[in-house]
Amino acid sequence: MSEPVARSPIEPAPPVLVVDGWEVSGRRAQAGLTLTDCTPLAKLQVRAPIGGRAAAELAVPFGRAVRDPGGTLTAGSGPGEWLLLAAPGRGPVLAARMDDLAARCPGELVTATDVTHGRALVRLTGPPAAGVLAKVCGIDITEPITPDGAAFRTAVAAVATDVIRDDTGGVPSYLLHCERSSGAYLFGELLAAGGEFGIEIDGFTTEGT
Amino acid sequence: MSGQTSAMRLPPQPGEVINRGEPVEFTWNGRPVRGYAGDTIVSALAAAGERVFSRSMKYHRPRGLLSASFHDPGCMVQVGDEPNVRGAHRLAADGIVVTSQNTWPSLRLDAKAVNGLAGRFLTAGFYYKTFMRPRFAWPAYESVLRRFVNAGTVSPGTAHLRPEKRHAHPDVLIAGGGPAGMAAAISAARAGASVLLVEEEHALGGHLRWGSEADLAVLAELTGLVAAEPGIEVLTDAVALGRYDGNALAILERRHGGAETERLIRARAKTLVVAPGLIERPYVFAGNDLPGVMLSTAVRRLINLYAVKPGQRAVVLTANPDGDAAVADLKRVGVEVVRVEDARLGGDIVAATGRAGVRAVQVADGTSIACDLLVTAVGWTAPTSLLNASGDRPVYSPQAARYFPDAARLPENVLVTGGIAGDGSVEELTGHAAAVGAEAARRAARTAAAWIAATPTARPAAGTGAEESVRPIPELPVDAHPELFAGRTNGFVDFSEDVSAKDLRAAVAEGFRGAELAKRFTTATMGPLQGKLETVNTVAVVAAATGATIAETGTTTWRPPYVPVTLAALAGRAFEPVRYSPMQPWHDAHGAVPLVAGAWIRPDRYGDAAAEAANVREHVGIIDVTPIGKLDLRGPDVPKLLNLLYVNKWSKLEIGRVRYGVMCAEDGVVLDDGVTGRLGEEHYLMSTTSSGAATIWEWAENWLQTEHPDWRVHVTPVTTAYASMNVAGPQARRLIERVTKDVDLSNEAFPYMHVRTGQIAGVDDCVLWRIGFTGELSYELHVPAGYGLHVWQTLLDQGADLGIHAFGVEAQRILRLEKGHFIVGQDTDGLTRGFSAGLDWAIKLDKDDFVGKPELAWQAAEGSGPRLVGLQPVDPSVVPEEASLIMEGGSIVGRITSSRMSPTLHRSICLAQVEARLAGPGTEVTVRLPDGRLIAATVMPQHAHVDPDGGRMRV
Amino acid sequence: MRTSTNGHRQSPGRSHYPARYSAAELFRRGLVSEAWPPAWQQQPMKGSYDVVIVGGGVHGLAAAYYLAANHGITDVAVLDKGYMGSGGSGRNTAILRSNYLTPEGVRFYDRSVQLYQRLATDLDYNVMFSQRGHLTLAHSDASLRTMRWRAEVNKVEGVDSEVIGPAEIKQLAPFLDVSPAARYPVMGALWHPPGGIIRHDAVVWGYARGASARGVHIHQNTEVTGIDVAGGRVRGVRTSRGDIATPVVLNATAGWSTLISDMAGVTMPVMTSPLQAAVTEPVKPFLSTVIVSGTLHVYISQTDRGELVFGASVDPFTSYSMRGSLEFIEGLAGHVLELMPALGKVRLLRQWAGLCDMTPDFSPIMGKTPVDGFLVDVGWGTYGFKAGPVSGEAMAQCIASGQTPDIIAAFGLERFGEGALVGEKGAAAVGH
Amino acid sequence: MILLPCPWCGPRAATEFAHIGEVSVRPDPGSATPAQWRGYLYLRANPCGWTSETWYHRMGCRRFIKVERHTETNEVRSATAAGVAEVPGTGAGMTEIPDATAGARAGGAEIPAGGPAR
Repeated sequence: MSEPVARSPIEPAPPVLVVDGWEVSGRRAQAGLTLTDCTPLAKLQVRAPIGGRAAAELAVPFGRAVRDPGGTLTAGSGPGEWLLLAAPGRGPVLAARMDDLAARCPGELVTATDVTHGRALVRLTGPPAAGVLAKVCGIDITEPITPDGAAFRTAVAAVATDVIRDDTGGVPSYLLHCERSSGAYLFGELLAAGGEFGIEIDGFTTEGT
Repeated sequence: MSGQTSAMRLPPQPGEVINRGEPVEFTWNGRPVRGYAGDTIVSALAAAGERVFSRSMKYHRPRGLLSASFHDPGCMVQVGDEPNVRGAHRLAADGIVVTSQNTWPSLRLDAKAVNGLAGRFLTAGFYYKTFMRPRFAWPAYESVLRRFVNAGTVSPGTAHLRPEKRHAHPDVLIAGGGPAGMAAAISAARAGASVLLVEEEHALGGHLRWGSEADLAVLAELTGLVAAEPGIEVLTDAVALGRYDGNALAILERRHGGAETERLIRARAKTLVVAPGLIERPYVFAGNDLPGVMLSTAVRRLINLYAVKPGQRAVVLTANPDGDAAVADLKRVGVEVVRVEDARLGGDIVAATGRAGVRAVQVADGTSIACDLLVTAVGWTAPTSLLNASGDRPVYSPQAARYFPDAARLPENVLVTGGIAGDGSVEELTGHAAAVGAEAARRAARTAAAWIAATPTARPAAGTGAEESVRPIPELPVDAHPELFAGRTNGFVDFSEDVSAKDLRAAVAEGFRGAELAKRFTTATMGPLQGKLETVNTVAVVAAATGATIAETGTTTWRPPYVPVTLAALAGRAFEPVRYSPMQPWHDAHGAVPLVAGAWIRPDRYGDAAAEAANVREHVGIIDVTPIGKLDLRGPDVPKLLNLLYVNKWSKLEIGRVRYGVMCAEDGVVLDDGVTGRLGEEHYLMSTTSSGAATIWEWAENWLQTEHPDWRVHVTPVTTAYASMNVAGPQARRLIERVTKDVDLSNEAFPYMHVRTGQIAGVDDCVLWRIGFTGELSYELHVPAGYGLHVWQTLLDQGADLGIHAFGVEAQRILRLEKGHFIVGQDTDGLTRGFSAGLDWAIKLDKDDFVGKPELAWQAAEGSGPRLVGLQPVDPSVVPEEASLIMEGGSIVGRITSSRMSPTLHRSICLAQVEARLAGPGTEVTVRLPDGRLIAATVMPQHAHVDPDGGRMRV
Repeated sequence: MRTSTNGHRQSPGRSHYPARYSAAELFRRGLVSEAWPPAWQQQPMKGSYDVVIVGGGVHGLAAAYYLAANHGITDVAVLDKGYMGSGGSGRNTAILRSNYLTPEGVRFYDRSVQLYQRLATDLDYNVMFSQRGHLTLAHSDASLRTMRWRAEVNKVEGVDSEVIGPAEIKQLAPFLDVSPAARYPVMGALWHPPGGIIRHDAVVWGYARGASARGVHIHQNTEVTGIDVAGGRVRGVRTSRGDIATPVVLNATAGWSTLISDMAGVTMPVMTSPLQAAVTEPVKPFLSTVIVSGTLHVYISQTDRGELVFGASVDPFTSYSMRGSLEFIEGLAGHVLELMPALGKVRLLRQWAGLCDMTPDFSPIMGKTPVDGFLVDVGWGTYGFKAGPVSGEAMAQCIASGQTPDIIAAFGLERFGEGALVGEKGAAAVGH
Repeated sequence: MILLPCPWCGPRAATEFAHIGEVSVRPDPGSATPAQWRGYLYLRANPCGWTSETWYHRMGCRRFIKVERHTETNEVRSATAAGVAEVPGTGAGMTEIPDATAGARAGGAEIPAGGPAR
């Protein structure tokens, strides 16, 4: 039997590499607007009572996303719902941390579900990123409504998608997170929408995730 | 006509928009025509001396330029495969192929023009009064009528266009880029608003563009100021199609990326400013549709924008300064103005005569004057479309002879300015507009603040001070204007539909005594101009005929879209999400025939479905069942939820067990089914049907959030977190043993209807369910989705010597029918309550509560409804098609819900719904096949045709 | 005198048309320039009528016409708050068919098609019924199965319907994309030759003219503001133009039917939602059949004027708004192009909305109510226009005889209390 | 493009939501008569005016919310969270204007047993 290799729903653009047990694209884009399949990142969905103690300890309100010093991005993805994103393979560590949190909050139902394999995740980066999103999403992608650190769920190309504004070095950047089986479709729609802005696929690396 | 360009082309004009350094050439009915960049198709043709561009709908009368704008009924042409192009708006371009519409054999010699002679018989609505006898003759009449359709043609070869849309969120959206719209935009932008300024013409400026040198100077200044404001986005050749609830506006960009490709912008405006200006109204008199009869704005556009001389000898009817300006323009470019009839002084036009164009005009004093151009300037129509959609009901002013918005009815987020709001000098209009723009910005800021405060992603507004006070908006003067609608002779009210004033009066006389009824009867305003030129004249003629005032008669509603819009622009990319399983690359590579199941694309079969099914019974098969709905359930109150949603009992499900369950809706109708397994103390995994996955998730959330918010349960959809595959057949255990670690697969350790977790093919955290939809020994494997393809391939590799083959949905349907498992929505329908589906064994009426319990209790007591039964035709070779009816005499007493030829039994097998009295085992029923033959079939003791005792699943 | 199909002798409700319509008369009047007389009379409103019908659409006017023509009951007033046909009758997409799913539905709508077939001659008014055939596309095996179910029930009831395959579909409608590569591939269709389109306004006007000629009063711009009920029975109606005493009120409204029934104290299982429609600019005729796709929520026909008329399913929430929505025309256009990709350059000209009273089982509510003398002909969802003639005929018979005719027995209000819903719910989809 | 003021997410296009229907009260399934139960299943107030109804924010927060909407203008005057005492944080859209009339008539209405005679 061969070694298991994990695959994203989005077919990697050649050259194909294996990074952290995942098949990924090794392409390096030069364009000012890029789209990267970040599906290998560990993804954890956490649920806890609205306004409870666990919610207070998580310390990220619904609608905002915060990156901790360890690099884990915690997004308040819904009322009583959080999405944790971290480097590939970190899922069990995050889950253990959530188990600890649950233990500290007796009487509260705090659960964590590893959705690494259940969701697709892509990153759209570049100054025209908002212009791309405006073609596939009805939310006002302007500074006062969705500044850096905004987290919201809405329809993107008719797919329910968590959108997290996570600028990189002052350049607008958005993480888009959807249910796995629609990932290839969403990726294709973003590429199409980015066409007029010269979008290019950029391969996945573990740095800066 | 030859390819010459110059017949009517004037020397350079101060405001001309043509680029004489850039000639363009296209064909018109096969002949070459030259114009300049900036020309419209029709201005280029007019410059070349052409006057007739189409034939009218009913009488095939020659038609020429009337308004020289988008809204010109006589200038509809075919461009390539595009029908109904507005030739007086569409820019001329190199190489386009332009043809006239509705003409045969040619534009000049149109055979159907003989209809004109029959005009006295073809009165409005004549077709309602004839052709009804004999009854069977109508199709013949109809086919003749259809030949008279006045329109362009569609081509089956036109590609499927998918122009992309975009969303916009302007603070202030300004519909109309004339002087008022520009002034409003500048002022709103200076107040800090983001502005989207939308102009229908090819450039900003409105009437200033074809105005005097002074107008051009104002235009230049405003254009510069607009360009200097970074907060203003300008769209030209774009139009607000409609205003919808929530102040949402559909904006159509007609040109994009240098091409004639329409695309849509969905704009959510915090404030809408309506500044569309006014549309010049035609006058109704005999001969008013002859080529050479033009509106004053048309001649001014031709002269000043396109440097085209509209005629040689002109008569002008003027009732306003714009008519006077047209006279001045005509004189300036050397048109002989032989008569000016001033309506303010009692002047009038009685009739125009001619055949292919105006030859003479009879004026008020009875004189007949030879001319080739008749210009009318008799007043204005307010295009109130966006206001109608905002709930406004415009009010008629007899003094100004036009409609005005009813300011009291306008919602807070809609403002008006420009000609639609009043008259006045350019300074007065731009002053009004500037005040409107500032007020629009203020209201938008207030809305923005409220939205920011309500949105959790938003950055809290930085210490806004006291709210700005309301900006006063000055009143615009309203100029007196004579009421001129229909003159003393009969002429066309609706040019597109060939409806005359006489037709409208006849309609009123026949009882159609209101604008709406008369409109419907005559079809006035129903054509491609959507009433822009015709509505007010229609109302005026109906008012006169009924003896009511225009105000009493009201107006017709302007329905969106404001201008016709291509289906491609509306559709856009038409987002249609599709879903694939992780194993799709394998399916593609192995010839899977796709099955479209909602958003999912699944393998229906790879080859012969019956052989795939037989292989499962004989050896082992594997099917991709990823779309099966899967919900991860956590929390101490999960059993309460399961007991509520399912009709059967769940309190005592042990860890490691799975159980089949059925859900009904509150009306007792079967909703969904599936199995739920208990993975841990407070951890369950529920499966649903593929099509029910989203529904059941919402169903569970609905009960939890609205009825039982105190229950501690978390429901997480994990349908695609797992790649799901079912390995079924006598060799299934041998295969699974080869790839599984740490799970004892023996029948004793892991019996039927149990669940285990473990490692498969080197992949951790896999879930194994021992269940049997196919009726065979089978394991349903749920594998972390990223490894789905790996596990699938490994199973096929490791099972090669065991005879493994992949099977598709069709083989699964055969297998499950052999086993007698029903499919919700196929064997049940929208009225099938639990007991009708044969769920007597599952429904536990002794539970305190579950969804649909009362209806099921009453069904149990009454014994009502049909019953689902296993059924076998007496002749084993006949497979009655699904939906074949079961008959008793002439009455329908049931139907076949599923049927197949069983590869295992080599006979036809069915599930059927029959009336309860016929459901007893051994009952013989009569099935009516689609071809009408009647066959006998026998009701079976149970649903299962193969292995009714279930021995094969339990080995 | 002739016998109506319901077995009732036609009473002396003869017409007194001021002018018969025919080609010869059209020609004569054209020659001598003689105007046509009014198609109907404007009568003063009386203080009492034997029957008051609320709603001057095809249902109300047909009921009035058949009351007069079949039963000799002519002391009838038809009230409409707007102009005649201003509600659903003038806002539907004028598609007729009888290929329903249940035997009771098929019989009922088949009777309607029969009446429509002879309506032009019955009413002396060309309603332009064009029986060009009706295709309901199936994009999945489940919907194909439902098509076959409908076809089988239709055949048993003697209605012409059959399931056909993509090749035959392509012949009937060459612009359809029937390739397997389509996003929603066409797997087959229910072909129903008797289906077609009609001129909806003409039906309204024809009935109005026929009713008026038999003595019925039609009061437009007359809004009902209340219904007087005493001792469990109807006594009269109050209107914006005065009160009317009457023992019989028929609620034949659509959209506002719950509001009218509320006035009589009758609560109904009805939810009102807009149904939107749109029409394109004309193009030369290329489509001769009616095309319906339940999966894509769209139906398409081309009028004799060349316009494409589009409809869809009702809006996804309750509302009395008739303003129309952007997402409707966007979705509609997308779905039309999925079916006929070459129509991208055709322009949509106008959109509008009507109101539909949706019942839980996609079937109407007809007949008597717990209030004596208050009858309903409501809950017509998206299929009211198709049923105009048969509903008028049946409600007239119900009023005249005091008995519920068999043909509408399945559609009584009581079925909801009995949990005996009509089986059209069995295959609920877009129903055109 | 109606804008629904989701108490959680802020104003969003109505197309992101599923309309669940008029707020209704579920009778006690143990004691409900057929008339009561079928009234709950089928009868609706269906007012032309203000109504109280449930929407589900399918594309957003996935919460069920209670909305006061005018069925003719589609204007929304309040939207509140279902099953939660209050929305922490923004307090968005929490203004609730009680309206005793909307939805009251159908609430608990019964279908007349047997209906009229045929």
